[in-house]
This record gives sequence, C-alpha cells and structure tokens, in this order.
Amino acid sequence: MAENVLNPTMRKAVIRFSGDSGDGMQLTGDIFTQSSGYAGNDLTTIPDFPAEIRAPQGSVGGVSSFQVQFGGTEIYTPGDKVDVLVVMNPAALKGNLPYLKIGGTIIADNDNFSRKNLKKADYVTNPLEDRSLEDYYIISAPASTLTREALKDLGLDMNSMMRSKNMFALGIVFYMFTRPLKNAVNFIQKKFENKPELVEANKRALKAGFNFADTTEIFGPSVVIPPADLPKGKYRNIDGNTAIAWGLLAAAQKSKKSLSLCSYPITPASEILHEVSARKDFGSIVLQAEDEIAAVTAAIGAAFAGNLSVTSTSGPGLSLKSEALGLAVIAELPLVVVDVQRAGPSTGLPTKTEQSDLNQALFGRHGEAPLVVMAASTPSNCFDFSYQACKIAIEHTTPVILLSDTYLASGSNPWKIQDMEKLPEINVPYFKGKAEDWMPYQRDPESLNRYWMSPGMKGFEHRIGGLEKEENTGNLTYLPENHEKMTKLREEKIRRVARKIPGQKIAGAQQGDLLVVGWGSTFGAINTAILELLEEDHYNIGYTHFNYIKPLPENTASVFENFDNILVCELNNGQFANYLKMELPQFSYLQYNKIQGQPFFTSEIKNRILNELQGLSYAN
Amino acid sequence: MAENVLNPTMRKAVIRFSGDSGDGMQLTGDIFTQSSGYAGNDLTTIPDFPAEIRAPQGSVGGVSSFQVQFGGTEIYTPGDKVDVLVVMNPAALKGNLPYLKIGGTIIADNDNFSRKNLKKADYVTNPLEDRSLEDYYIISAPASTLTREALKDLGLDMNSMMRSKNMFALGIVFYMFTRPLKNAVNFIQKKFENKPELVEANKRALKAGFNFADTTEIFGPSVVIPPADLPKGKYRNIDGNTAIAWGLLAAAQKSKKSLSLCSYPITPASEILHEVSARKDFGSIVLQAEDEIAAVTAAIGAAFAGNLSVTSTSGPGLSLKSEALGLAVIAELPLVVVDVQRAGPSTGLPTKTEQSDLNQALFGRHGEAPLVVMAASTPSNCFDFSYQACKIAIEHTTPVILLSDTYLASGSNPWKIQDMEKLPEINVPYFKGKAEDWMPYQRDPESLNRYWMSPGMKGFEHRIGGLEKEENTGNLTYLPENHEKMTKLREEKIRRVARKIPGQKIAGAQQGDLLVVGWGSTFGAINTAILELLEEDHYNIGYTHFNYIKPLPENTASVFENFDNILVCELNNGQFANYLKMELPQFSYLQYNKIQGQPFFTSEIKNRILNELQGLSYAN
Amino acid sequence: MQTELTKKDFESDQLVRWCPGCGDYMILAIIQKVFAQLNRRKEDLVVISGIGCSSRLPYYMDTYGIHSIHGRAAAVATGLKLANPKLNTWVVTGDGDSLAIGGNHFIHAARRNTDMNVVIFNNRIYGMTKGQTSPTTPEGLKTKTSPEGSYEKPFNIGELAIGAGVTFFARVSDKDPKLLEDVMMQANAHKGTSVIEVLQNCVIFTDGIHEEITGRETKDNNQVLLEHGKPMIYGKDQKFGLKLNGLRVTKVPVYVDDDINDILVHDPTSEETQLHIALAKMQIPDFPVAMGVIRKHETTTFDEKVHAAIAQAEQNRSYKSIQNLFESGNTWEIK
Amino acid sequence: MQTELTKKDFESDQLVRWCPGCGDYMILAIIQKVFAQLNRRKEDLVVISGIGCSSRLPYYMDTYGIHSIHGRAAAVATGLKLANPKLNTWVVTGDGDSLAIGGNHFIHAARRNTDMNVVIFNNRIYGMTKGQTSPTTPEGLKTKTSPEGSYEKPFNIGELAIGAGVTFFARVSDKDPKLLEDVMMQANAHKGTSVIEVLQNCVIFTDGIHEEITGRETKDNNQVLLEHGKPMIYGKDQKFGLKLNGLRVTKVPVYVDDDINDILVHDPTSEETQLHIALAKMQIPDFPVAMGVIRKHETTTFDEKVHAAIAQAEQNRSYKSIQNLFESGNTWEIK
Ligand SMILES: Cc1ncc(C[n+]2csc(CCOP(=O)(O)OP(=O)(O)O)c2C)c(N)n1
Ligand SMILES: Cc1ncc(C[n+]2csc(CCOP(=O)(O)OP(=O)(O)O)c2C)c(N)n1
Ligand code: SF4
Ligand code: SF4
Ligand SMILES: [Mg+2]
Ligand SMILES: [Mg+2]
Repeated sequence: MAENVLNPTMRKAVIRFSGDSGDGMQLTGDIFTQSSGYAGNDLTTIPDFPAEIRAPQGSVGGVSSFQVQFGGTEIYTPGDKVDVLVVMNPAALKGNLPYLKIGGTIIADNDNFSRKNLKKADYVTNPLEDRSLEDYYIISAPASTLTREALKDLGLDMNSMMRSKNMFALGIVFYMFTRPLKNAVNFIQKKFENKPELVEANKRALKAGFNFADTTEIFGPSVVIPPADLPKGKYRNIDGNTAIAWGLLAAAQKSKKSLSLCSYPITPASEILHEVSARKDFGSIVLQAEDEIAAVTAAIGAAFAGNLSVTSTSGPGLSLKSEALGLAVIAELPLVVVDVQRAGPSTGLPTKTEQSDLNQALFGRHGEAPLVVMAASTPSNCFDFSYQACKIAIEHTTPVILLSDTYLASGSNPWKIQDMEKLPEINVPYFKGKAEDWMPYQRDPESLNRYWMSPGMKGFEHRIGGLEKEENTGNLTYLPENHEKMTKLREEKIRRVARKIPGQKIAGAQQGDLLVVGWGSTFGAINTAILELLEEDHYNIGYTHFNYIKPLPENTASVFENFDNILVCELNNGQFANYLKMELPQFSYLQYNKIQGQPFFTSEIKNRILNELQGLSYAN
Repeated sequence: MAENVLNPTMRKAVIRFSGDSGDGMQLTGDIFTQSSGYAGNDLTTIPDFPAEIRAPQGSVGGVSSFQVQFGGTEIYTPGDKVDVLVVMNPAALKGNLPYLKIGGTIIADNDNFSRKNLKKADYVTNPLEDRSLEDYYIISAPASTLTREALKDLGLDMNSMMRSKNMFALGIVFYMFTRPLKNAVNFIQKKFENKPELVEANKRALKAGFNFADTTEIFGPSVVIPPADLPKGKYRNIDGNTAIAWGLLAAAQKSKKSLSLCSYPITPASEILHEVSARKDFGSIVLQAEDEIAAVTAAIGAAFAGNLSVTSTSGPGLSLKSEALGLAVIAELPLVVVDVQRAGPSTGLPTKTEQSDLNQALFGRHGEAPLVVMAASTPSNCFDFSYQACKIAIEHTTPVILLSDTYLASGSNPWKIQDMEKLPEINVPYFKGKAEDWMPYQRDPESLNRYWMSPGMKGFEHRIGGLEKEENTGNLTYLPENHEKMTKLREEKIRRVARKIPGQKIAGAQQGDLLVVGWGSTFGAINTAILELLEEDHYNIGYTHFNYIKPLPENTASVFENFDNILVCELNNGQFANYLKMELPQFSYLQYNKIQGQPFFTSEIKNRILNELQGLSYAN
Repeated sequence: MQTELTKKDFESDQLVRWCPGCGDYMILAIIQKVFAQLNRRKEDLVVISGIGCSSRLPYYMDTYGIHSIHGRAAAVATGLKLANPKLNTWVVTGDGDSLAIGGNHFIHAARRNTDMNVVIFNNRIYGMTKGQTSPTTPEGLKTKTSPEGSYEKPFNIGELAIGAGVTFFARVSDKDPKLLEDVMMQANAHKGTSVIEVLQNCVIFTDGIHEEITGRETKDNNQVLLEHGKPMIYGKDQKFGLKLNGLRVTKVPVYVDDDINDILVHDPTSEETQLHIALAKMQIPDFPVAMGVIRKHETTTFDEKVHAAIAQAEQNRSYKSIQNLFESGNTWEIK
Repeated sequence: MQTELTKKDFESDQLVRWCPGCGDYMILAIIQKVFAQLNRRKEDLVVISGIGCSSRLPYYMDTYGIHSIHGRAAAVATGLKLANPKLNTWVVTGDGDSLAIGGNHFIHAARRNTDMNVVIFNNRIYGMTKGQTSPTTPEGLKTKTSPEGSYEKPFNIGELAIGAGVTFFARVSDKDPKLLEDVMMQANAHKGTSVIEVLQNCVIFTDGIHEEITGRETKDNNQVLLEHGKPMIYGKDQKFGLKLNGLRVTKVPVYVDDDINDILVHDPTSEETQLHIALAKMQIPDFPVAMGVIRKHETTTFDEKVHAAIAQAEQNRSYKSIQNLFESGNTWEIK
C-alpha cells in the first residue's frame, strides 16, 4: 500500500469536494475555505463546473467540484493533485480520481454507490469494494443514512434532508484537519439567516459527520496545518470577477466619477456585470447592451459624458469591439475594457481557460491604434489591476484593456481587504486654466494625455470623432505630416505610461542561467514551481512575471540582460513570446506553451524548467 | 530660366491633368493612357479625387487630377513629380504646382483665369502673368474660346460645348508627344457610341487643340517616347479594384463554383462590389448586406453551401469581421476576405492610402486563429493575387485575407490580358471516396485541408460550428489534448501553404550590404528606386518584395542571410518589420516607415537607402 | 423519388445536453418529425443556429448544419440560401440570439423575405449564460442583471417582425406538439421568411413563465387559436370571441349562435398588417394570447428576385465570356 | 438664467462641406435655429452622429459632439444620456447609418425609450460612399450596387420604429423649414426616444427622389399634414380627407362641410399603434404621405427608470460604504 500523503507534519494540503451539481459542493468548499482563512492559512481555490447548465443527475458530465489548497506557507495555486478527495457519488469518483495523489484519501458517501448510480458512472463493480483503489486510503461513510438519522425529528421531507449531507462530509473533513466547528456554524447561520430550519439541519449534519469521524477507528492521525506568515489585517476570500467589479467601484469613488458599466453577458465575464448590477447602491449605472458593439460604443458615449466607463467581455466580445476601440484610441477617451479570456478561437471551449486573446488585445484593430494592455495574475489582485486600469485610463485619457481569464475569474484566494482611504489617488486630467486657453487636443506635456472635458462644462464645447485630428486643435485635416505626427504622438503617449508603472522584479536568482517569464494568470503555478526549485537548490533560475504588457516596464531589458536564457511560459501558442521578440529583439526566447484549456500545473512547469536546464548543460 | 525637362531623348515622362471635378480630367487621362498603351509604352496612372463628393466649383478642394507616367522602359509608379501639368483653372494650378518639376511645362486654359476664378483659388494676381512661374514653361491656351469657336455650328448649348474643352487640352498634349489622333478618336467613338453629337464635339475640340499646338510657335521640340520592351500580347489598362473583381470571376469559373460576394460598401473597396454587381451575367450572386458582420457571416453560409465566397471591405469593416473570421478558421471553410486598406485608425483618412491593417489581418482575432494573409503589389497584379487568394482558400479550406489599398485600388497600369485557358487549375478538395469512409474533419495528409463537402451531397451530412472539434470526427469535445492538437493542426495547415507558393526573388545584388524589403503596394516606388540606384552603380543593394505574408515563402531566411543589413520599408509604423522579428528573429531589421496617407515617393526611398548605406560605411 | 424518411433519420448520434425538463426537447422532437414529412431529400435540409441553449439544436439533427456565432444565424442562412436556393433552410435561435445581438439580421431578414424558416425559442431569458435579461424578459422579472426586477420594455416579437416586413409569423407553445407540427409545416410551405415564436419553458431560469398562457388549467381562457377562415373564438366552451371596435380589437362573450356573426374571422393572408399586429400584441390578462399562424402573406422572395436578376442578366448578357469581358473596351496589342 | 442664445451661437468655425444644393444645409440651419430656442445651457447640448454625409453635422455645430463610427450613434447616445441624464441629446444619422449597419441600435433605442432625439436624413441612398442601395431605397431604383434596379423591399421607417416600440415618430421634408422647426421642437419636448424622418434630397445620387411628395406643384395633393386634434384633410383647397373603412384608412373627397365629420381626427398620443402605423405607411400615388408628428405617446423613459432604480438602491442600500461592502460577509483577521 502506498504511503499516506496525509501526515501530521505536512505544511499544506489540497482537498477536492465533488458531487452532483445539486449536492452543494461549492458551498461546502466555501465553508472549508473560510475556516482555513480563520485558521490563518494562505489558500487558493478553484471550482470546476459542468459545461452544461444541468447535466443528467449522477452522470460524470454533471459532477461539480471545488478544490482548495491551504497551507502554513504562501499558497499560489489550488494544487496540481489533491490529498483528500470527497466524493458524494460514483460519478464524482470517476471524474476526479485522476486528480488524487497516490496515497491520498477518498471520503465517499457509500450510501450513494448503488447499482443504479454505479451504472450511471459506467462502473461495473463497486470501486469502493473491488480493490481497484488499493493505492488510496478509503473512508466509506454512510453519509446519507446518518444524515437522515440525525435530521429525522426536524420534520423535513427527504429531499430537504438529503440536501444537508454535504455538511456531513464537511464534518468529517473538519475532524481530519482539526478544525473547530464554530466557524462552519457561523457561516451556516449567516448563509441561512432567515431559514432557521435549514440552519438547524445543516448544523446537525455537520456535527454528525464530525462525530462519525471522531468515533470511527479507521482514521489516521488528524492533521493541523499551521497558520501562514501573512501580513496582518482583515481578510476575505475573493474570486477574480468580484475583485474586478470592486476595483471598478473603488476607482469610481476615488476619482469622484460615476461608474458606467456597459456590457453584454458572456461566459466567463458575466459575473462582473452581475456584481455591478447589484451595486446600484453606489450609484453605478449599468447598461446591459443589445450586443458588444453597443456596449463599447455606449461606454464611449459615457466616457465623453465624463463617467468612468467600462465594458466587460470575453474573447468573442473583444473581437466585436475592435472597430470601436479604434474610435476610443483616436478620440483619446478614458475607457476600460475587461477581457476575461476563455479558450479557443471562435466559440472554442467557452468554460475553459486560456491566454490567447493577447494578440487581439495588442494588435486587433485596423490602422495604427495603440492602447494600454495589462493583466491580473491572481484572483485577489484582480482588484488592484482593475483599479490601476481605471487610474491609467483616466490619467492618460486612453483605452486600457485588462486581461483576466476563466482561471482567475472563478478561482479565489484571500484578499487583504484594502482601505479605501489608502488607495492611490486618481488625478482626473481636467484642464485647470480658462476655456479660452484650451484646445481639444492639447496635451499634458509630460504624459501627453489630452484633458478630459465633458458636456456640462461651460466653454469647453468641442467635437471628437474617428477622423484624423489636427494636433492641438482637433480640427479635421488630411495634412500628411500631421497624420504621421499624430500617429507617433498616440504611440508615444502609450509608451509614456511606462514611466508610471512599477519596474519588473525578479524572484529567485537575480542573474543566472535561466530567467522564467510569465504573464497574467500563470503566476501561481510558475511561482510555486520556482519556489520549489529554489528549495531544491536550483540557484540559477530567476523568475519575472508581467502584469503590464503594453507598455512593458522600463527596466525589462535590464532584467532580461542578467540571464543567459529566457523561457516564456504561457497558455497559448506563443503570443507574449512573439510580442517580446518585437519589443526586445536583442534577446532570444525559449517557449513553453500549453493550449489545453487548462492552467499550468506546477509540476509541468518544474519539469520543463529542469529539462531546459539540462538542455543548457548539454549545450555547454 | 530652368532647363526644360522635356527633351527629344527622354525615355519616360509624367503628365498630370487637373481641373475642376466637372472638367472631365479622368476621361482625358484615360484617353491619353490608352494612346500610350497603343504607342507601346509601359505606364502607371493614379487619380486624385477631392475628398468631398462635390466641393464648391473652382475651389482648390474641388480639383480633380489624373497623373500618368509612361515610358519606353518599365514603369512602376505614376511618378513622384511631373513633367507636364495641365491646369483647366487657377485652383488646379494652385493645388498641383507642388507636383511640377522645376523646368516642367504648364498647359493652362487661360480663358479660365478670370478675376473670379483667381479669387476662388486665393490668387491675388494672375500667376500666368505675374512672373511667379519663372521656373516653368507656360503654354497659355485660350481653350474655352477656341473650343467654343470649333463647336459653334453644332447647335450645342454653352455648357455642353464647355464640356469638350478637356479635349482641346488633350489635343495639345497629343501634339507635344507626337501621338496620332486616331487612337483618341477611336476612344471617343466607343465612349459616346450612341451620342453622335458628342463624338463630333469632342473630335473637333481635340483637333482644335492639336492644331493650336501645331500652329503656335511657343512650343519646344515635340517628344517621342519610344515603345517599351514589353512581352507580346493584348493589353488593357486596369485599376486594382476591377482587377480584384475579375480575379474573383475568373477563379469562380475555373473552379466551377458560383461566386457569392457578400459585402457592405466602404471606401475604397466599394468598386469591387459595384463591378461584381454589374457582372451578374456570369451568374455572380451578390448580397449587399446590412452590415459587415452580416456580409462575412453570409459569406460563411455561402461557403458552407459550396460557393466561392468572398467579402470585400476596408479597415473598419475588417475590424468588424474579426469575430466571424474566427468561425471561418475553426470551421475550416474556404473564404476570401479582400481588405482594401485606407489610412489611419478608426475612420482615419478614408480616401488616403496606408498599409496599417496588417496587424489586424495577422492577429486580429481572439484565440489562436491563424489564416493566410497575402498582398497585391500593382494594380494589374491585383488580378493574379485575387485569383491566387481564391485558389488557396479553396484548396486549403481556409480563410484568406488579401490586402490591397487605396493606391492600388485607384491606380492603374497595363495588364497583359490573361488567357482563361492558361490560368492555373483550381482543384476543389472534394472527398473522392465513399461517404462512409469520410469524416467531417478528416484531412488531406499532405496539405492538411479538410474536404469541402456541401449541402446537396448525399451522405455527407455534417455539422460545423465555432466550438472546438474532435480531430477527424468533428464532434464536440473538451478534451485538453485534442484542443492542443487541433490548434497546432490549424497552424500547421497554414504553414504548409508555403509549400505551394513561389519563393522570394531578389532584384539587384543577390548578396551584399543591404537588402531592401517591401510588401504590397510599395513595390512600384521601391523597385524604381532600386533600378535607379543600380543605374547609379550601387551594386551592393538587393531588393525583395513580399506578396505572401502568412505564411512567408519558405526561402525567406535564406534570402535574408545573403545580406548584412535588412531595411524594411512600409506605409505604417512598422507592422511587417515586427512580424518579421517574430517569424525570423535571427535577423535584425532597419525600418523605414511613412505614415502620411501617401504612397512612398521613389526619391524618398532612394534617399533613405543612400542614407542607410552611408550610415553603414560610417559604422565600418 | 426516394425511400421514405422517418424521424429517426434526423436524429444525430450526439448526446442531447439540455437540462432535464427543458422545453427544447419537445421542439427538437417536432422538428425531427416535421423534417421526415417534408418530402425533401435529407441532404437538402440545412439547420443553422447562433449561440445559446436553443442554438445547440443543429448538433442533434442528422442534417447539414451550422452552429454559428451569437446572433448571426439569419445572416449565415441568407448567404447559404442565396448561394443554393434549392436548400431547405431552417434557422434555430433564441430570444437573445435573434433579438439582442442578432436584431439587425433579424429585421433585415424580415424585410428581404428570403425563403427560410426561423424558429425562435422564446424562454424570455438568456439560458446558456445563466439567466440575464433578454429583449423579451417581462418588466419586473428579477434576473442576474436586474436583481431589482427588469425595467426594460420588452419587444413583442410579432410586432417587431411585422413592422420590419415579415410575411409569416406564428406563435406556438412548446407544450403543444400538434400545433407546433402544424405551424412548422405551414412555415415550410410558406415561401419567404417565416418566423415562428415558440413559447419555450426554461426550467432553470424562467420556469413557468408561460404557464398562465400554456398551462392546462389556464390555457383555454388565455389562448386564442387563430385559424384561417375561422372566427376568433376561445375560452372553455368557446364562450369568448374577438371583435373589432373601431380600430381596436375587443373581447366579447359569445352567448348565442347569432353573436358569432360579429366575431372576427381570421385572415392571415391579407397584405395589411394592422390586424395582425393587433392580434400579435394581445396580452393576458386583458386578452387571450394569439396562437397559430397570425400572418402569412405571400409575395416574391428575395432569393427568387436575386436569381431572377441573374437569369435576366445571363439572357441579356453584355459579354459572352469572361475572356470577352477581359478583352472588352480599350485594349491594344504589343507585337 | 443666461443670456439668450442665437442661431449664430451654434455655428462652428468649420467649413461646411456638403455638395452645393444638398438638403443637409437646411436641416443644419434649422437645428441651429431650434437649439437657440431650447432654453438650455449651450454646454448641455450634445449632438452625436455616425458616419455618412449627414453624420458630418456635429462638426458644424458649436456644441459638444461626437462624430462616432458607422451605425453606432444611437448606442453612443444611450451611454451618454444614461451617464448624464441632464444632457439634451441629439442623434443625427442617415438612412444607411441608422437602418443598415445601425439597425440593431435603432430598434433597441426605440424599445428602451431613452430620452433623445434621433434625426434621420433619409435620402434613400448611401451618399457618402457614392450611391449604393440603402434600406430605404425604393424598389426599381438603379444604384451602384443594383445596376438593374434595386430588388430589395425597403423599410418604412415609421413602421419599423413603431413596431420596435418608439414613442415619437414624425416625418418632415427638408424643403419645409417651418414644419422642420416645429417637429424638432415637439421632439425635444417629448420625453423619450423621438425619431424624426427627414425626407432629404441628395442632389448627386437621388436628386428629386422626394419631389413628388415635397415639390411645390405636387405637394398639396401628395402630403397630408397631421396635427393633433385636427381632421386629416389635405389637397389643394383641402378637398380630400382620410377616413376609416373597417381597419383600412381610405381617402375620400370632402365636398361639403358635413363630410368633415367622417374624417379621422389625428391623435398622436394614443397608446395603440395601429392607426399610427397605417398613417406612416401611406404612400403615393394611392395616398398622401403623412407629414408632421404621427406618434407621440408619453411613458416613462429608460434614463428615468435607470436612475430611479439607482435612487431606490441608494435608499435601501445594502452597504453603507464601499469599505463596508469589502468587509461584508465572511472575513477573518490575521493578527
Ligand atoms: C459574441 C458573443 N457574445 C456573447 C456570448 C455569450 N452568450 C452565449 S448564448 C447567450 C444568450 C443566449 O440567449 P438565448 O439566445 O435566449 O438562448 P437560450 O440559451 O435562452 O436558449 C450569450 C449572451 C457569445 N457566445 N458570443
Ligand atoms: C464600418 C464602416 N462600414 C462602412 C463604412 C462606409 N460608409 C460610410 S458612410 C456610409 C453610408 C452612409 O449612408 P447614410 O447613412 O444614408 O448617409 P448619407 O451619406 O446618405 O447622408 C458607408 C457605407 C464606414 N465608414 N464604416
Ligand atoms: S438553461 Fe433553460 S433553456 Fe437552457 S437547457 Fe436548461 S432549461 Fe433549457
Ligand atoms: S452626396 Fe448627396 S447627401 Fe452627400 S453631401 Fe452630396 S448631395 Fe448631400
Ligand atoms: Mg432565451
Ligand atoms: Mg443616406
């Protein structure tokens, strides 16, 4: 039998809760996550939903999962493979077993492993009993029976009772990881505030599970994951889409602008629209537009009107916005475009993750139409980059594309709650002088932004539009030299944003054989790989991760210079590497590309780096 | 006084006809062009229309011009500066004098230099008389008076008579260049076939001009431009848009497919739509769609239905088609997108020329969505590349973007009329076997194209769409490895097109100090510059011009290797150079970019090359 | 001409992946059934959709099909039908797909009158993206994007389509397989763009939204089935009828046989649209909702016109061949 | 509140660049005149256009303005108006801009009823791109894209707009400055989306296309001016009137005073649309073309609803501050 991966000295662990869509696995995961937060752990979570809205019950296609990695050390990913797999039915086992480490533990509701359910998952015999799982530790718990038992005098019908059996499973996990039930109970009480019978039912099931574990001898030692060394403060768990929405709200308030969010729903960006729609109490103006083109053009109208204007979308929508973004570029209006990337060209794999909209963001407009491109890299820093995108858009009167993706959108990690007071100021570029001294395309000599004067401001009446503008006056002109000048000015304006953004930092070796380069959502996997490699005494590897893409941070070349080789890792066919070749052709770039609709696994990155290192030494 | 640029030994000359929009300058130019063709000259022409539909009469904004360069040698551009400037009014002189060489000749209708007309053109005194034109040779001809005189017994009203005065001017030019009037008379007879009174009027005016020149002493020696050494055959003059339209018609016939052209009007692409709309006699199916998205998606529907499907547009339309092009890529359908580029981002400078849609063509789609990109380089070879775009689209079941631009669209040069019989065959990739042995995403092992089976074909019923496809079967699948495999297959399919296209050729030195690189419509200016430099004994310069952009011809790297330096010249901010950096990062690239809505002048290219060469020798 | 086709011939081998209980299943079944009765060669049938739950349908049909991109099905179908007018062309779409992002292609399809059948699955919500307001979401309904209840005035599909010039409009519920079949057969027989609005139930996001109209208990009083040449009577025991009062349609009781003479008789074929619009707009509780074929006015189709223009051009051809075109006008010879 | 504004205050310093004789000049002049009478602060007036000859207009107005991209003016205006509902918002567009590429935004604007005035310059052609068929080009007209005569059925703008839910629709000719002014003032007074179709003459590509309707000789017999509360009579000497016959509008002679009692009296404010549509659809030679305000039915505007929802949310706020929102739900402290 394989060694048990669970042991009292482990500093981090990965649990995956999985069951039928109706089994409440997301809630279960949320509660456990929350208690991990309380325990002072760092953590990262990722859900895994079925592609269909509601796949047939009990089928592998209908399995819904939630994975969390938590630890006494910094945690950057939800984990490649899991230590504990909770399965509420055979389909969940079937679908998720590949994620379980050899020597990991399966907690299974064996009441649900009926002949019928086994068949739905294409099992001929019961895997809990047929010894096919010998490499794992199995905890078979009659969760359904014992939950029913615990709830029997509450007067609930069978369906309602069964909806609490996820809490039974959670109780077992709480026991395993020595977690106080109090946290979970608090959570349940908040969640079902107005439904005391549900609070009671869930509490009882939870305790029943906990007690089952406590009184059953089959367990190994229970585990205590120590607290991580996190900065002091108040935390909450946050997913990327909520973080983006909140970043927008914060930026609106700080800039004293109303927020206009004009969007058309699309997976996986819709939640940003949902969250802001629910936040009308902060004065947010939301337009669910008739299509993506209406969304972006309405946002342009709102930007001209003087609002902080945003449109959120995913790849197909970004493509549709191409033409209008050209207008925003030449009109030089502040506009934030949030693109939550999904996988594939066209409709592709709409629920999967990928980083393949970078080309579209950088180059996807006719004519010379430069704008700012940036990317968030963790669910919680989606807040920061959302805020920064607004700040840059406003201060530089430019459209900004912020890239996120499915992985960040649905994943979550702890966010140290920001203090609104301490967020960086946003300086709206109003023209401070008299109207007579102002011209519509006059620029700030430093950053080259226009001034943002809007209807309602007396004396600043002016027209903007898509035709080429005369320098300063903004009048129409076909003069050849003016067009070249304006084209260069628009480019230079974007380049100068680099003066305002932080320089690239290097993790690991500050110089050496290999610099690993990542951007956007791959941070967690790459960073973990680098940390592990460092621990394994690979001192010749550095790592730099990009959040600002266009323009690149000013020190990029000097960072690259310190390494003999550069390996660019990304979830596409090489778009960032290609961009680097254009921007910094003096370097050559090794590439690691994965195009599978999946995030990188830490192990993949490690292997690739080790392979590259080996290749290098062979070459020597 | 400056030396007369006209002399009996000159081997090529440039004439510019200019007058008010209503003065018939385009027709005048056409007739002269035609007679140059008859004289065996090579030539290139370019019109210059006012930006407004109809600007005020007599104003500089309302001047319409036509420029032609013709010669006893190969002619690749309409010429930087002109030898003879015909001006029908003061505004024409005002607007066009900058184009006239020092020592050039002005032929002016001095009847039209009235106080009123001078004022409309902002002249205080009459330039024909105030000695301000001392550097030029002036032929003042009372064209209006003499035309009226010549036509007086035809019973025409004054307006109709005045419409013939362009022929008077043309008669003078015919005399200057020793051209037989017969050609012009033939042209006039064809043009006004059913209007004998107009034929007579124009003939008389023409002869009157010719006679005026003959009998006036003010002329220098008349000039005979010798015939050029052109391949034997039948020729006609053709502009780029007509050539593209005809290429489509030819490809449809050769592939035995009906042509479906689905477009939305836009300057400067509309004429393609107009020409095909007028060619319904060849069975062309034309849909003027409600917008560009409808145009491209209707074309996709037509492609699925088995037609040769095309959508023509310019930059803003190309941007709008981004999303749908992704569908064409993943559906792997033959589709030709003609993008006649215009200048600037957004609406930009819609009547001016530029090459700045290359980024959009190469990268302007979300997800990994590769397709073929190519570019025509002369008005007449628009035919060849239009035909080739269709051939590649069909044979490789892929969307192809063909880039042209305002310069090619409106310019013209002689086209050696192709023999339909001799055009390369187009092999439609039908599956030759039985339906049972076929799968929707099965590929030709060689070029990796799908087979193009369409509704109406029994047993081949299948569904396509935007979701990722399983290899071969085309069924939906989210399998990670499949997505990576299909992404790579789609990319590789495009790469393999390189096997079918001709290699890059080098003009001038086959190796040496500097390789000049161009693509698309800049061929004429660069090639002329290179030829002139060769004549000036610069043996260290080579020139290679790209028509196939994605994929690049297979021998590109080996061409580049032969030179120490590479200078990429293009009418944008460096898009092709950047693409080369990505594709062939082993080389470094010097750049010459012009972003003025204007084509390169030969002189600009020459100067730049000479500067670069000098820089290189300094560096040595 | 060929061996008879059955419903089974139109079932593809792909697993149908809608939520259990979704109204889409019924529509799929009826389309398959109808296709078997069209008396057309299977290879001449094409189903084109956009994106949405509804738009998944082509995968489940063993015909030629395109699952295109969001909103564009009508444009794709127009291109296809013009390219090969022999194809029997069906568009399957949702309320979001056809009326939100696809609105422009929808009205232009209605205007042009290309011969195709457009089946709109109207669940009054965006199903696939999990429950946002659609252009047919009723005011007041809480959705993901209108947590306080939608405050957008919805389109009435029939009114919009007829205003844009559509020649055939019908409404039917996903609970009424017989009428569904009948209406689809009529749409197929109609030359021109036929729009069928199916009141479709989304069990997840708008469950029961059409219930008052289509529910067993309430439907008799809340629906009027319009049939060509028949009086517009409805209600349990057919006790109500529709009558004109000036320009307004009003509802009146039908007590005795004589009352029936005042009752409007349905004529879907009239060129005038006013009454058709009035009927399409009737809403509960004041009126019954009109079901069946509301408008069906035949006129030349766009595909006919396009191909007639081509045929005419071919007859009066300017050039006898492409070679001839190349060599027309002003040419010269280099010898 | 401020010094009185004059037409001159709204003239920008840019050279007006339409063809001499173009109908656009008159419309520009009247818009400038109307703006001077709106009694609004100049800085609160915004003119938004798409692309086309007509869409050049904002450059000639000394107000805030956007010359946006082709077809999108209504969407841009919607975003702007919601962002700042105090702005007096005008959309200037062409028949191609608003009904071809801009069709979707047009129908959704009509549906939503955001408070703005949409002036469509209907020259029944694409002027700026030199003469292609537009969605209002009459069948049979030869254009660059239909050299044999257009075979597309055009939209009737009023019918489409009303079918999509518009609350204000008027028609007026560019030759009738007084009516133009009057209609614009009414549109401005109307809360909601007001669509004004201006029959505009393009001297280059469709010169005289409206001549039969608007020409001095023919207009009396070919136009009926609709005025609220007035009978629909027209013709030289007002000898004709419009009457209802069943559902149909018919034209009848008005000989004696008594005849007038049968004549329809115009009520643009009714919620029902049938008669408005019938009036909007009247065409020569069988009918006079309806001019003036055909429909004007007030109801809550979209901008009012959006801001009412915000106001309500602000009152019943879930979080007293953004900080409060951040700290809501499940949080924990690291000490
Ligand atoms: C360009 C684009 N925008 C948005 C989406 C996301 N999307 C997919 S389906 C859909 C709405 C579907 O609603 P409906 O047409 O009513 O179909 P239903 O799912 O309700 O049947 C949306 C917004 C997309 N796929 N593509
Ligand atoms: C995306 C895009 N497609 C096409 C065009 C070309 N275009 C400019 S104006 C126009 C039509 C204008 O017609 P209309 O709106 O009727 O205005 P008019 O010129 O007749 O006043 C077109 C097709 C464009 N500028 N942008
Ligand atoms: S979400 Fe609604 S419309 Fe979509 S499959 Fe499920 S029930 Fe049907
Ligand atoms: S082309 Fe027509 S619409 Fe345009 S400016 Fe000239 S006359 Fe007016
Ligand atoms: Mg729907
Ligand atoms: Mg127009």
